[in-house]
Amino acid sequence: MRFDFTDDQYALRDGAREFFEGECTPEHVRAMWEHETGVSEARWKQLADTGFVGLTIPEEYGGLGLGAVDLVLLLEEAGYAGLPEPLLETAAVVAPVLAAHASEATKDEWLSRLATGEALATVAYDRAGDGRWLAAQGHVVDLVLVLDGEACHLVAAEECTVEPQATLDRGRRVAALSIDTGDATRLGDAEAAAETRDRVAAGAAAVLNGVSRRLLDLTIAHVSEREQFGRPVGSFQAVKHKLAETKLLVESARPATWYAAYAIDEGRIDRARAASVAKAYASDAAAKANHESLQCHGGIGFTWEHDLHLWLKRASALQRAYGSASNHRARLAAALLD
Amino acid sequence: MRFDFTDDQYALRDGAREFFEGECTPEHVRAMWEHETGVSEARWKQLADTGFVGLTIPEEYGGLGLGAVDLVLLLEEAGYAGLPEPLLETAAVVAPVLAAHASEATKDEWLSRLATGEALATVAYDRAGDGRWLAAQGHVVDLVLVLDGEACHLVAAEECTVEPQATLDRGRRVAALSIDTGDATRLGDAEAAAETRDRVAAGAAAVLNGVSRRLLDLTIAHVSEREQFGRPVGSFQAVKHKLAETKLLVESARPATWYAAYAIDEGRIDRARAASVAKAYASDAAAKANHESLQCHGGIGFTWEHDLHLWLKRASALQRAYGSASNHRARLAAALLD
Amino acid sequence: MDLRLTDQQQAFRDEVREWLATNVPAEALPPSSTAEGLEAHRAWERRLYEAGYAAIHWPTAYGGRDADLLTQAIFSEEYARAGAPHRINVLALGLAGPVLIDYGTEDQKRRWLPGILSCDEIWSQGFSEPDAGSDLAALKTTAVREGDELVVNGQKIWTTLGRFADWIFALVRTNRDAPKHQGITFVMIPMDSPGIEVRPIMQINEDPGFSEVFFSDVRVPVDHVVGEIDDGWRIAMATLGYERGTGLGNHVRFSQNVDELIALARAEGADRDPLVRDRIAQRFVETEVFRHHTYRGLTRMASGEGLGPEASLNKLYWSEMETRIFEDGLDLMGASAQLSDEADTPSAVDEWHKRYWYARASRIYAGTSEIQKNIIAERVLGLPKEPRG
Amino acid sequence: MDLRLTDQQQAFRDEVREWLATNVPAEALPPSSTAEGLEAHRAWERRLYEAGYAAIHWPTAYGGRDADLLTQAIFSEEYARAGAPHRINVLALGLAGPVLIDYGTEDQKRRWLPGILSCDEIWSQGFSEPDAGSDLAALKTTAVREGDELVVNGQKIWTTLGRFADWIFALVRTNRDAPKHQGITFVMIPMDSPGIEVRPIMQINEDPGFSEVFFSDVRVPVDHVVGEIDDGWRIAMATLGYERGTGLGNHVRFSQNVDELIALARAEGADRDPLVRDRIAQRFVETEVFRHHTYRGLTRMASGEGLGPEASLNKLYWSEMETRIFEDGLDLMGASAQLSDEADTPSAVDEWHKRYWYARASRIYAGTSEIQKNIIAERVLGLPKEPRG
Repeated sequence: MRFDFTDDQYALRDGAREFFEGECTPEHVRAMWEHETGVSEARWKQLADTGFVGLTIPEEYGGLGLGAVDLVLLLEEAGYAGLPEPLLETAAVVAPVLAAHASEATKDEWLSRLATGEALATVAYDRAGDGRWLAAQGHVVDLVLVLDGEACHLVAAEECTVEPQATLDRGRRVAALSIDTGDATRLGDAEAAAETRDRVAAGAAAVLNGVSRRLLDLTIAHVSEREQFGRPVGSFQAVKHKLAETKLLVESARPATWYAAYAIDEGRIDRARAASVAKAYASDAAAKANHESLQCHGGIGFTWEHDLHLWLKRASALQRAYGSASNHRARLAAALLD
Repeated sequence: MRFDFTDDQYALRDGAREFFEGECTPEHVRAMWEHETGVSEARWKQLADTGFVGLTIPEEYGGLGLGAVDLVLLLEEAGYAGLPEPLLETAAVVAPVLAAHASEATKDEWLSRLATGEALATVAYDRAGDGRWLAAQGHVVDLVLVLDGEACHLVAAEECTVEPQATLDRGRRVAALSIDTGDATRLGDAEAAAETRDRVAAGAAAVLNGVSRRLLDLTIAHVSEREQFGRPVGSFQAVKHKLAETKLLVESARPATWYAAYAIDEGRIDRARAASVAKAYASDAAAKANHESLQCHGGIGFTWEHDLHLWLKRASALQRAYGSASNHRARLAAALLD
Repeated sequence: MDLRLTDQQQAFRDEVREWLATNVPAEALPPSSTAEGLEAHRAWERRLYEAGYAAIHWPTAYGGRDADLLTQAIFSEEYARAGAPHRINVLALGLAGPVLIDYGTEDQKRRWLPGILSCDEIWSQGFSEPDAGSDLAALKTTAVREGDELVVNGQKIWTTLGRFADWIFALVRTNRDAPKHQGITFVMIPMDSPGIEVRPIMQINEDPGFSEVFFSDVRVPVDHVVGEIDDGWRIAMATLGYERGTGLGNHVRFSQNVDELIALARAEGADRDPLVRDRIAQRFVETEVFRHHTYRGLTRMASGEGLGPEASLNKLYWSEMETRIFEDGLDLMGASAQLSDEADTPSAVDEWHKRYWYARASRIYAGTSEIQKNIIAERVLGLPKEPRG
Repeated sequence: MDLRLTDQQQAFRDEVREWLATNVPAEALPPSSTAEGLEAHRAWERRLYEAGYAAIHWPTAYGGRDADLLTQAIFSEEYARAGAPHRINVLALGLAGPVLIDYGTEDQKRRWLPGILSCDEIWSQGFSEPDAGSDLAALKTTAVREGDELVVNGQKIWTTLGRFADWIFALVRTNRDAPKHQGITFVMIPMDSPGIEVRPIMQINEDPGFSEVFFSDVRVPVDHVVGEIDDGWRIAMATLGYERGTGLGNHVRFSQNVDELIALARAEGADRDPLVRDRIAQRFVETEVFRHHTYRGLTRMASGEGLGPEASLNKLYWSEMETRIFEDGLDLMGASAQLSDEADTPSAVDEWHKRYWYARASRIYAGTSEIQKNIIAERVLGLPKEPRG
C-alpha cells in the first residue's frame, strides 16, 4: 500500500514545472489572450517534443506508453501555469481512449500525429442549448472525440462546422461545433463512453486543482506583503481562516483526484465514482479558491493588469465544464441510491 | 408608511418581558424539565390574567381583541425566555382561527375558556411517520386544531389518543396524537387552512427569532468574559465575524417576521409568501445561531448545568417543526415557478 | 405598523411613474464609459433636471424639493422599476452637493451646485489610494500651501468617470505631522488643472469605468477647500451619513434580479429542477427579507433615528446577496457560462458576467465585508476590540 | 501508486477479520459509563489482550506486536468494519503507555504497562482545566514538593471515565515562577488517593462520560513523575505525535455513517428527493475524499515523514464533515428530530442526537476548529502571526 508517486513520476512533474516556468509564464498566457488563435503552436510542439503530449500514447506510436497516474501531476502543473493548449483533452482523454478502443487503422491514422504534436484533439462533452457542442480550442484542433450519452464518436474537425466563440477566459477558448454522428463515427462500446467520461472528469479535476493552487499561492503572496492598518493583511485572523479553509479544500481535492487516475489505470470497480468524487470536490474547492482569493486581494484583484483574473476565469470555466459539482453529485446519487 | 410598532405595542412587549424576567427565568425553565407535565398551570393562568393569552381573542369573549402584529413581539419574548407553555399555538394560531372561522356555538364553547387560561390549545401540523400527529404540549391541552392538507379540523383533546413522547427539549414536550377527522370536525374552508398554515409559520418564526436572540446574547456575554491566550475570546476576529454574521441573519429575520404578521392582519395578497419567507429565513438564522453559539462557548456549552442547551434544543426543534426552511422554500418555488 | 402610502405620497408616486413611463428611453443608453454614451446620459440627466427630479433630496433653496426620506424612497423605487438609466453624477448629487450645502460657503454653493444639478459638470471622488485601501486615513496625497494655493502631489485610484469628470473632490494630507486622522483636507480640484494625468483602469470585466488620477504639482486655489484646512476627515466621515438615502431603491433592483434569474431558469429548461428551485426560492427569500429590512430602516431614519453602525448590516447583507444571485445565474448556464456572449439567453451572458463581477466588487468597495463584520461586532454587538499590533 | 496489500498484510487482515467475526459480541455492550457496561467492556478488552490485539503498535518487548503504521491501519479498519466495541482504555494504550515506553524508567514501565495492556487498570487524562481551555499551558493545578512527595492541589476537567479510572496521568505546575510553558510536570496519580474528588459532568446529550476531578492536598510519590520535574510540557507535546496512529480507522466509520444516512433516507421515504440526494452525495464525496486523504497521510507517515502541522487539516476536515453527516440525519427526520426516542427509524433518533452532539464536540476538543485554522494559516501557509495583545 503506497499512496504516492514514484521518483520517475516526480521527475516528470519537475520537468513539466520547469518547462512551464520558462514557456508558460503569466506573460505568455496573457499573450495568448491577444493572439489570433489563442494557442501557441510552438509551445505545443515543444510540449510534444518533451514527450508530455504523447505521454499516454503507446510507444509504438511514438509516445511514452504511460498512464493516467503518470499524467495527473502534469495536468495539475498545466492548471497551475494556466496552459492554454488542450493537454487535458489530448493527452488525458483522446489519446488513451483511442489507444484502448479505436481500430488499428484509426490508431495508425492519428496516434503518431498526436504524439508529435502535429495534430491536436479535443473533447465534445458540453452541449450548448442549441444542440451544438462546446469544445475547448475546437477552432484549432484536428480531431474531436464526442461523448454523446452512452456512445463515443470520433470525428475529424474538418467534418464539423466550427464556430469560434467569444469566451470569458481568452486563454482557453471554446468553439461551438455542429457534428454529424452516426454508426460510421462510433468509437467502441458503452465502456469506451464510460471510460471517456471518467477520464474527462478526473483530468479536469487535476487541472482545476492546479488552478486552485495558483489562486491560493497568488493570494498568500499578496496578503503577506500588502499592509492595512499597519500590519500585513495576512495577519488578520479573518483572512487566515478563509485561506486555511481554502487550503483544506484544495489539498483534500488532490489525493482524491490522484486516486481517480489510479482507478482509471487499474480499471478499479469504483472508477466512475472516484472520477465523479474528484470532479465534484475539485469544482467546489475551485469555487472557494476563486471567492476567497479575489476577496483577499481587494481592489487590485479586479484590475486587468493583475494576473489573478487569468486563473479566476479559468477556474470559473472548468468548474462548470465537464460536469459541474452538482451534475457529478447527481451521478453519484444514482449510483448510491437507485 | 410606518414599519414600526406603536407605543402600546411596545408597552405590551415590555410587560411580557418583565413578566418573563420574573416568572420564566432559566431556573424556571429548567424546573419544567423535571416537572411531571412540563407545563406550569400557575404561569399559564398568570399569563392569561395579564391578557397575553387572550390577546387575539375578541373582547366579547374576554380577550383583548388585538391582532398578529400586537402579538408578534410577545412571541419573540416568549422564545427569548424559553417559555414552555403553548402561547404560540394557543394565542397565535388556534384563538384567531377560531375567532375567524368557527361557528358561534364553537366560539362560545371555547374562546372564553382559552382567554381565561382554563383551556389550552395546540396545533397538529407535523406528522410522525406512522400517521400520528406531533403536537406541542399535546399531553396537557384541551383542544387541538388539525391542519390536514387543504382542510382544518377542530377536535377536543379528549377525543384523541394522546401519547406523550420523550423529547430532546423537555421544556417543550411533544405528544403523538391519533385523531379521527371527518366532516363533523371540519373547521371552515380551504381559506381557514391556508390562514392557519400562515399563522403557524409566522408565529413559529417569531418565537425562533427570540430563541436566536437569546443564543446570541448568551454567547456575547460568554466571549466578552472568557479569556484565552491572555485576551477575551470575543476579541478574536474569527469569533467576531461569526457573531457578526449571526447577528446579520437574526436581525434580518425579525422585520420579515413582523411583516408576515402584518400581512396576516391585513389579509395582504402576499400573506402566504410572507409567512414562508419568515419561517424559512428564521429557521436558517436559528441554525446559524445554534452552530456559532455552541462553538463560541467551547466545552462549557456542552454541560448540562450551563443554560445554553435549553435554547439550543428549542432552536433545533422549532427550526424543523411547522415546516423546515426547505419545506417553505419548496412552497415558495411553487408560487414563483409553477 | 402601516405600510400604506398617504394620499400625497400616492399622488407623487403616480406623477413619477407617469413621467418615467413617458420619458425613459425605450432603448438602453450606450455605456457611459464611452464618449457617445456619456453624452446620452448627460442628456437624460438634463431631462431629469428640467422635470425637477435631479436631486429631490436637496433643499428647495438649492434646486431640490426638500423631499423627505419616504418621498426619496418612492422616487428611487419607481426609478428602479422603470428601468431608467443609471445616474452618472451620483457622487456629486449624493456627496459633493450635500457637503457643499452643509459645509460650503455661499460662494462655493453658488459656484458648484447649479452645475451639479444640471449635470453640466461631472464630478469624481478622490478618496481611495493604492496604498490605503480599506484604511482610508492612510492616504498619502499631499497638499502644501503656497500663498493662496495648495500644491497637490500624489495619486488617487478607483475614481469613477475619471476620464470624463470636470471636477474631483479629494481628500489630501495637509499636515504630515498630525495624527493619522487629522491633517486631512477636503478640496475641490478641476480635472483640467495642469499636472493631472488620468489613466483608465481596465477591469477584469473589461469595463474601463474607473481611473487612476495622478497629481504632479497641481495648483489649487485655497478657496476650493471646503471647511477648514486640516479638518477634512470630519467632513469625509459626514459623507457616510449622506449615503443613507442612496440605497432606497436597491431592493427593487434585487427583486428584478430574481425575476431575471427565474426567466433564465425557464429559458435553460431548469425551472423544474428541484435543486434550482430551492436556490431560486432562497434568493427570493433573501430579497424579500431585504425589502422588509429596508422599510424598517427607512421608518427608523424617517423618525430621526440614525442607522449608525447598523448600516453595516445593510451593506453586508446586500453585497453578499447580490453575489449569490449572479453566481446562481452562472451556475444555471452551466458550461455556457464560460462564453462571453450568447444571444440565446434572456439576459445575455455578457451582462450576467459584468453584473457578477460588479457584485463581487461590492463586497470590497465602501468597506469590505470583513470591515463591516468588524464594525458589527465591535459597535453593534459591543465585543472587545482587537489588541493593536 | 499501489494500493494493494502485500501477501503478509493480506494475511494479517484475514486473520483479524476472522478473529473479529468470531469474537465481536452480537449485541452491543451496555454503555461503558455504567458500572455494568464497564465490566462488559473490561471483559472485551481482556479478550483482545489475550488474542494479542490490545496494543499491536507497542514494541514486542512490552507486549505489543511492533506493528508498523499500515498494519495498524489494517487492524483499525477491520475493527471499525466489524462494529467492534469502542475501546475504553485508549488514553492509556495510546498516550500513557507510549509516554512510559519513551520517557519512563524501567521500574515505571514494569509497574504500569502490564495493567494497561490487560485493562486491569483504567487510566484517565488530566490535562484540561476550566480556566485553560484551548490555552492548555495556562493550567493552574499545582504540585509542591515535600520530601519524596508532591502535594497536588487544583482541578481538572473533561476527564473520561473519571469515576471508574484507577489512574490519572496529569500535567501539574511545579514552578510558578517559570515561563508559562516551563515549570510543568507530567505525573501519574492513583485515583483512590485521599483528597481526590470526582464529580461527573452531565453533558447536554445526557451522557455522564466526563468528570471534573478535584485535588486537595493529594500526596503523590515523586517516583510517579515521568521524566524530570518541570519538564512535562515537552512530554505533553510529544503525546500529540502519538495520536497520529489513532485515527486510522476513522474513514471506515464515516463511510458507515453515510450508509446509515442512506438507510435513514430510505426509511423516511426521502431517497427520491433530489435535495436529499444531493446532500447525501456530497457527504459521500466528503467521506471518499477523506479516505484518500487518510491513505495519502499514511503513506507519508510510513515513509518516515511526519504529518506535522498538516495533522490540523485532517482534524479540521473530519470534525466538520462528521457534524454535517449527523445534521443531515436530523434534517431528514424533520419534525421527528425533536423526539429523543423513536423506534421507527433505522438508527434510533436518540443515537443520532448523541452522535450529533459528539460530532459538534469534536469541533472543540483536541484543538478547536479555529485553532486548527490558525495552525494551518501560520504553519502550513506561512502567513504572518497575529500581533500579541
